[in-house]
Amino acid sequence: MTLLQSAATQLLALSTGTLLVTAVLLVWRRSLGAAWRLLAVQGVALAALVLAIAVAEEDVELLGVAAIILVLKGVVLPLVLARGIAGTGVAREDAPLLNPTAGLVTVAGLTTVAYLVSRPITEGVGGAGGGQAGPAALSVPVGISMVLIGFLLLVTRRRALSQVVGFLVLDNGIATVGFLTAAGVPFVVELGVSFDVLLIALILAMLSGRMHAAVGATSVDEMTELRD
Amino acid sequence: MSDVLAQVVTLLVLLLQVAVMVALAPVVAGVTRQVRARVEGRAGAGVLQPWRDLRKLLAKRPVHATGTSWVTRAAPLLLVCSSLLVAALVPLVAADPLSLVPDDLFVVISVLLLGTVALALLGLDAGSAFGGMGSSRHMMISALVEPTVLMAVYALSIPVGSSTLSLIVTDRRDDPASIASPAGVLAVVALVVVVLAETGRLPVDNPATHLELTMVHEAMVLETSARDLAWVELGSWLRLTVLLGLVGNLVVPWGIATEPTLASVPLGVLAVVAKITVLAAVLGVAEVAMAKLRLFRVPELLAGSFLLAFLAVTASYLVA
Amino acid sequence: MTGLLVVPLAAALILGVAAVLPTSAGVVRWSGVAASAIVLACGVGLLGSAVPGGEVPDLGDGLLRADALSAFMLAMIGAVGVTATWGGLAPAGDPAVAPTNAERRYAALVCVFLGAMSLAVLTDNLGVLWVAVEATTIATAFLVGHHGTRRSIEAAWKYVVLGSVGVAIALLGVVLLYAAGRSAGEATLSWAVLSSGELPLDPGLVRVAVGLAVLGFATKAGLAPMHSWLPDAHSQAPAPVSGLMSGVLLAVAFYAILRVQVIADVVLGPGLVRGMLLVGGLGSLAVAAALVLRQRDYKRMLAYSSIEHMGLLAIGAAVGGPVALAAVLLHVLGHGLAKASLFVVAGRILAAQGSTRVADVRGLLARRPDLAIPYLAGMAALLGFPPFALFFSEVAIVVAGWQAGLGWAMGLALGLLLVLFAGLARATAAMLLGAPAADTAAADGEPAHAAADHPVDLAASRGPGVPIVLALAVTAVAGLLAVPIGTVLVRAAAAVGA
Amino acid sequence: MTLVAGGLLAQLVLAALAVVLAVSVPARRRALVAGTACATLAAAGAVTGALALGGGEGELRLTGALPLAPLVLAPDRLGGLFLLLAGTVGVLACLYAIGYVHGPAGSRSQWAALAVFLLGMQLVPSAGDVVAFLLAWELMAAASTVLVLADQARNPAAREAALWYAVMTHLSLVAILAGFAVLVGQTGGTGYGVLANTDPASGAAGVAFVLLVVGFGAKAGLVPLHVWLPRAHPEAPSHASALMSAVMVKMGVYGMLVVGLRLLPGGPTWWAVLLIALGAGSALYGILQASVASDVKRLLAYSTSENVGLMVLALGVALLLRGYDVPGPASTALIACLLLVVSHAAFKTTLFLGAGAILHATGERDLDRLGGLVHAMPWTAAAFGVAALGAAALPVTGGFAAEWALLQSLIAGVRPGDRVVAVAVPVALAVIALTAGLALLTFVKAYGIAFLARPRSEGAALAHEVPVTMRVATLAGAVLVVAVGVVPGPIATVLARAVGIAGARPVGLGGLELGGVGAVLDPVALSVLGLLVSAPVLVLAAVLARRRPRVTDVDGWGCGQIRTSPRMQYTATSYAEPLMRIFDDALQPTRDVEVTHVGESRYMAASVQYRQRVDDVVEVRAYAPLVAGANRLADRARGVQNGSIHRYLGFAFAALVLVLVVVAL
Repeated sequence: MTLLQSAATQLLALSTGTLLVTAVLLVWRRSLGAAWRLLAVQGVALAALVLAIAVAEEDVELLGVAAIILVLKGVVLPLVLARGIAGTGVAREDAPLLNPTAGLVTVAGLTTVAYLVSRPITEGVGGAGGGQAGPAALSVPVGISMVLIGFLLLVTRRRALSQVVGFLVLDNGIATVGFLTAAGVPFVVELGVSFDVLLIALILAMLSGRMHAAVGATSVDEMTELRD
Repeated sequence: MSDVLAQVVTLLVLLLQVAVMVALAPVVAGVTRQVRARVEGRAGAGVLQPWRDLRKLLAKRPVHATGTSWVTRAAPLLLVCSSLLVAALVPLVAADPLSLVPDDLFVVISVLLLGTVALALLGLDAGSAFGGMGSSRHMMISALVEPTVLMAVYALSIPVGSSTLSLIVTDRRDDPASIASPAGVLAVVALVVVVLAETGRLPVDNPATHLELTMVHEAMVLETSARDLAWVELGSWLRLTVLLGLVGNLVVPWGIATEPTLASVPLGVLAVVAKITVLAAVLGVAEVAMAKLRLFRVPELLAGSFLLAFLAVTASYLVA
Repeated sequence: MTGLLVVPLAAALILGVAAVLPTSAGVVRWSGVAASAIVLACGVGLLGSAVPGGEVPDLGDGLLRADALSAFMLAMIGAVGVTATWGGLAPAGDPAVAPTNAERRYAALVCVFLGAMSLAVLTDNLGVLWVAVEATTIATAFLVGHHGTRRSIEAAWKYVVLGSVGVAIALLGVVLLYAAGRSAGEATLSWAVLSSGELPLDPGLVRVAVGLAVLGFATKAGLAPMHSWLPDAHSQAPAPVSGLMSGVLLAVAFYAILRVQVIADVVLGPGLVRGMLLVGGLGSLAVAAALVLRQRDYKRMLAYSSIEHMGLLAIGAAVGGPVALAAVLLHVLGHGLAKASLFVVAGRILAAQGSTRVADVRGLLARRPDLAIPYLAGMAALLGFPPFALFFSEVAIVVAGWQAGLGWAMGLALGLLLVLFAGLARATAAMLLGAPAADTAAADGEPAHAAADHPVDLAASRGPGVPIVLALAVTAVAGLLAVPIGTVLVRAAAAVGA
Repeated sequence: MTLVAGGLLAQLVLAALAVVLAVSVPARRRALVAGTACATLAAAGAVTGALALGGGEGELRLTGALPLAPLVLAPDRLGGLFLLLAGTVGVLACLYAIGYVHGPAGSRSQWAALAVFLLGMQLVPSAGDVVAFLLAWELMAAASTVLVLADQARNPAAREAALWYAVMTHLSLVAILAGFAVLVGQTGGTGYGVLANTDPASGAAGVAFVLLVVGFGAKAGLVPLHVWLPRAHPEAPSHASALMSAVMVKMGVYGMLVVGLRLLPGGPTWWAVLLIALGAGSALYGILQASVASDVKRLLAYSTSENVGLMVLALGVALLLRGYDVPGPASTALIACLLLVVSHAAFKTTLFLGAGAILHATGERDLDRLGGLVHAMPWTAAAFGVAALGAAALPVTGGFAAEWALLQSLIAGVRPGDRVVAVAVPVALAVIALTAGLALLTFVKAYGIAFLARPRSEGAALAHEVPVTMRVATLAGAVLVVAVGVVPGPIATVLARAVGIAGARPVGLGGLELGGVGAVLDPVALSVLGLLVSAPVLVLAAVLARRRPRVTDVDGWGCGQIRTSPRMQYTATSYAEPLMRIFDDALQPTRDVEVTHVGESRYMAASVQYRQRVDDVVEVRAYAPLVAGANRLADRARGVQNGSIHRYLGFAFAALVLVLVVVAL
């Protein structure tokens, strides 16, 4: 086990930790300003994770992926979000359906669920010649819990943009799982996925802008005209 | 060849039977009235009065209300014809039916109903209020009578396993126990009730009433006159006579001729005439003792008789 | 033959680009129709080539691959596309006037949509399939929000959030499948390889992956409980888009489920997916039944009927086996065509009435037979009256279900179908029947306000009738044709292991 | 290609032709052209049916798009019988329609629907497998719904009726489909031949039987599934009502016959008991409602419910007695069932066509506003009268022969000692008896009030005899009614062969001898005897008629007062009043009396208004709550889709967590 390898393992642990922490913080913090910064941090951490795996796997293609991720999730998406926030001028997520305390407790619950349900995944990956998926596979629960936490944000936040945040966290979670289990999907697919995510984020930001401009609605609760 | 001959003889006996019944029918009406009169302390018009009435009616010119149709002309004839056919179908003188026209009780009943329907339509045709009233009541009663009749028939035919009257009668004659058996008794009682209802006697209908609102049979024939009325009356009397004869033969099945011989047929005639006359007298006496039921109490009476018939059926299941 | 794999994508792309470039009004108007027609042609061509045992056209080792099922779906996309786009043509404006940007964007997005759908059915790579399905979310998001009214924005928001989240779950599933393949020794997303049964895939992992993938694609397929976006999106989108979404998008998402199901059947056996599909299918039927019974809005009613039919498809897929799967595919075709025509007609009714409320539409049969009769025919098709194809497919699914020992589910489904029938019949009768006289205001309690955001536009209420007639005619005869439909169905069903 | 196969093919072609003509021919000639085309289609059906009934073989196969067994059209003898019925009634109805249709009933869609309807009804008994059967069944249902809607634009009742009908008929389809599916699941085939391999004793067979009985019962109008019948029959154009009531409803009976005799023979006793109970219930309830109905077509509809009840009851008795192997009475009951089918087809057709003629001539359907039509429309009066006799089961009509056979089977079907029979048979007999009595009253009322006495409304007073095609069709129907009654022997023999049993043979001049129970009915001989004994009376009457002509045109007896107005006559409502009182609890009429007094006086009434309405108790008590409950549930369910994206996301989230837990643990 070379030095580089062990460093990679360290980095992997560090980045996964950061990912989870940022996700939790996102549930805790209400300020949208904080939200996009945390999202940026999460993006960087994800990039770091990819880097670590790239090193561990000695996979050059992954380095490119890492770069893309750094740019996309670490910079572009947070900026899109920031612009959206500036556009609507709404700085705070006030009165989410779940207050932070309850939210954090729920997160704890979700994380345990994540750990429970990831067993087959870790076993499945670690089992048959998954190579040094060992440490990576073991941290799969982080990805799963990010997915769940992202979903939680989507369900509980009233502001249009905080729902976007939730969606991005969820997506980061999926990416995390992807890299931890399989060192990412094939490059072409990765490109497509990233492109789609970018577009979705843009559309959501644009729609929330329109929502604000045309309807004057900043909270999705005001959008209940379509009903039975 | 010989059985064709037998059929012809049977036919002749049947025609004789019909003739006897026609001759007897007005007398039966007369007997009941006379007995009533006597019991009530009146002199009475004599048993032949109905015959005189018929002759008088036949001599008159019929009068019809405006807007009446062919029904008014045809119905009386249809009624009397149906009664005649019934008189031919029921085993009264001889229990020896034609092979093609067995004296099937269902057929008998349906022919009777044909007459009933004719009468009901006759009541409606003139378009007067009373005719409709009588017709409606009449149909209501026969609608409720029918189940009882069929039930009674059913009870009577279970021992024989057939609805052929002559078989039933002979069977009862050959084994008198069945007459006294609970099933037999119940069935006959039920049958008597429906005979009274069907022929419009007390306590269901009062043939002697002159108050329109209490009428059933009379109300239907209010618009009928002259020979039409004669046919109607004859027809109704004929029904009464025949049904009384049937009851007589069911209760006292002796004397009826089983094969058409010169010895048995006259005996059969005498027997049935005797039975009918006795029953007519009994009926007369009974009617003095009874009062007419309110129209809407009639269903209760019929329901009662239906119950009897039903019990008869179940009883016959138990004994069989 | 492999050329046919590229043509639809290229055509859609070119036409889409052409629409946004400053081209003539004609190009903009007809681009969608042309794209669908090309897709249809390619689909038919591929079907012709898809002989049993013959080699499957393949390009870029599995990037593009068309077995009989793909070909069938491609043809279906084309047919429904033609119906929706052609039938939905706006009344021809003055060719001199250059089309507005909105019109150009609309045309381009329709082409993109068709291209993405074609890609989804033509690729063998589950990742690409996912990307294509997600791409349709993007395209349709703009189309749903096309009107730019408050309602359409709301619908678009719900659609994008719910849709993309759901599909994201599917991505997780796909990723895990990839992981399974990788740890089994071959890092691939090729459906052909994964479903071949040659890889020693880890059952536990595949179980999780399949569960998530089915759940995710079920969102796009509009199966309960992930269906919530559907009524809003369908009722707010322009009529042709509603038709495309209901007839094509749902079907393609369902196609994805079918593909995943095969992998699951190979690795795990039918249990898991069958259970999920049964729950989803019966749930969809229940939701549709409950909400159709008292539905006041006919576009939403059609949307719920789509949920109903997707539920039926799910049940059919759960039953499995050659009969049920062939029936499912026939149902996909019949439902797509009928529903597309109905949405187009509904769009015209909306243009004529200025309201989507059932109560505002009265005596249509007497006033506008040109709208009422196709609507009635389409409804008859959806309600499963013979000779329409849906009659045969429903009968076959139920019968096959009982043979597969799922009698309880079939009984339940039939009961719900009866309720749905009552609801749909009641609403349809209320719309079509009655006196031509304007007794509407008197007839219904609420004042018949023509909803403000729907201007009455009689010109737009008269559109081409040919596509509708064609679509319904095909639906009517499809169930009776052993050749070619029957053979095609059997081959396509065989492609997914039946 | 055998004759039968050719006939089947011909029907398909002719149906297509008829539809094309109906759509293409201009309104002026449409009735004649389309009507003729439809009549030809029906005639082809009748011929094919006769061939199949005579034992002709032949089948058409069609392979559909789905990998199921091919659709088979191959009528057996029983199917041939019903095909013959459908065709014959169809010819009469089409002939009638040529003169009858006017206004919306003569539109393109109506004629096209009539053609499809005929085809559907003729294919149902021809079908040889499940899918073909269901296909024809649905064609029949869809087309008949269109026919019910003929007058929808002007008449809200027609819309409501059509909706009820559509839903109930779909219920029937769903139940039948489920029932067949169970059998297919058992045997693995869709052909009747294969389905017959089911073991009747198995539980699945029981489920299938119940489902099928429900499905066919809903179509046959068995209580409590009859609610569509009294709504749809009055609203449809009369030729359509005739077809629906005389043929379409019978297809339900046909289905039960197929199930009971061909697919699941020898089922357990409770099947028979179920049929008997259903039949008895329908017969009683139907005739009760009919006896108090005053809308003539509603009356006829309920009477249909009654007659179908009797048929099902007869079938039940047959199955029951088979179970106790008393072959004679069992086969007699079966023959009675088929005789009922045939005779009912004849007289109900005539009655509905007659009712249509009344409607055509007077614009009235309400008996309370009719009267005196016998003068204006003697032909219709005669035909209606004969058919009414048939409906009242009086000699010498088919109705009588059928009921007589049924009673004979019950009389002979006595099995002392067996409890089921000991209860079922007497009860069945009692029901039949009461039904017969009420039917008598009902049809005396219908005929007497409509045709006799004096007109009760303007329309009735201005009535006129109807066009010749209508008259011909109606009279032809009446002739059939009598024919079945006069020569029951040969007919019953053919019917018995149609279900492959012995037990009936002709005797004398068209008489019927039921070998199984040793009973003879020879209507011809009966009539001859009747004429013979009544000859003197008739002669005397004739003589007197010449000697003493009648005096007419005097006022009727008005209780002493001279002027009597038609309004003083009994109406249908008052005619049934005594019955209404007796069966008050069963019918539960809603009455309300409004008395307006003179000034302050509490004793002097200026006017008294009395209203009485009889609703269908079953509908009010069973269906109304059901519908209300469903609507309430649906309204509550709207909350699921309340527009809040949080709730929607919540559903998705819950689903995700659930799936994760399920797949991972």
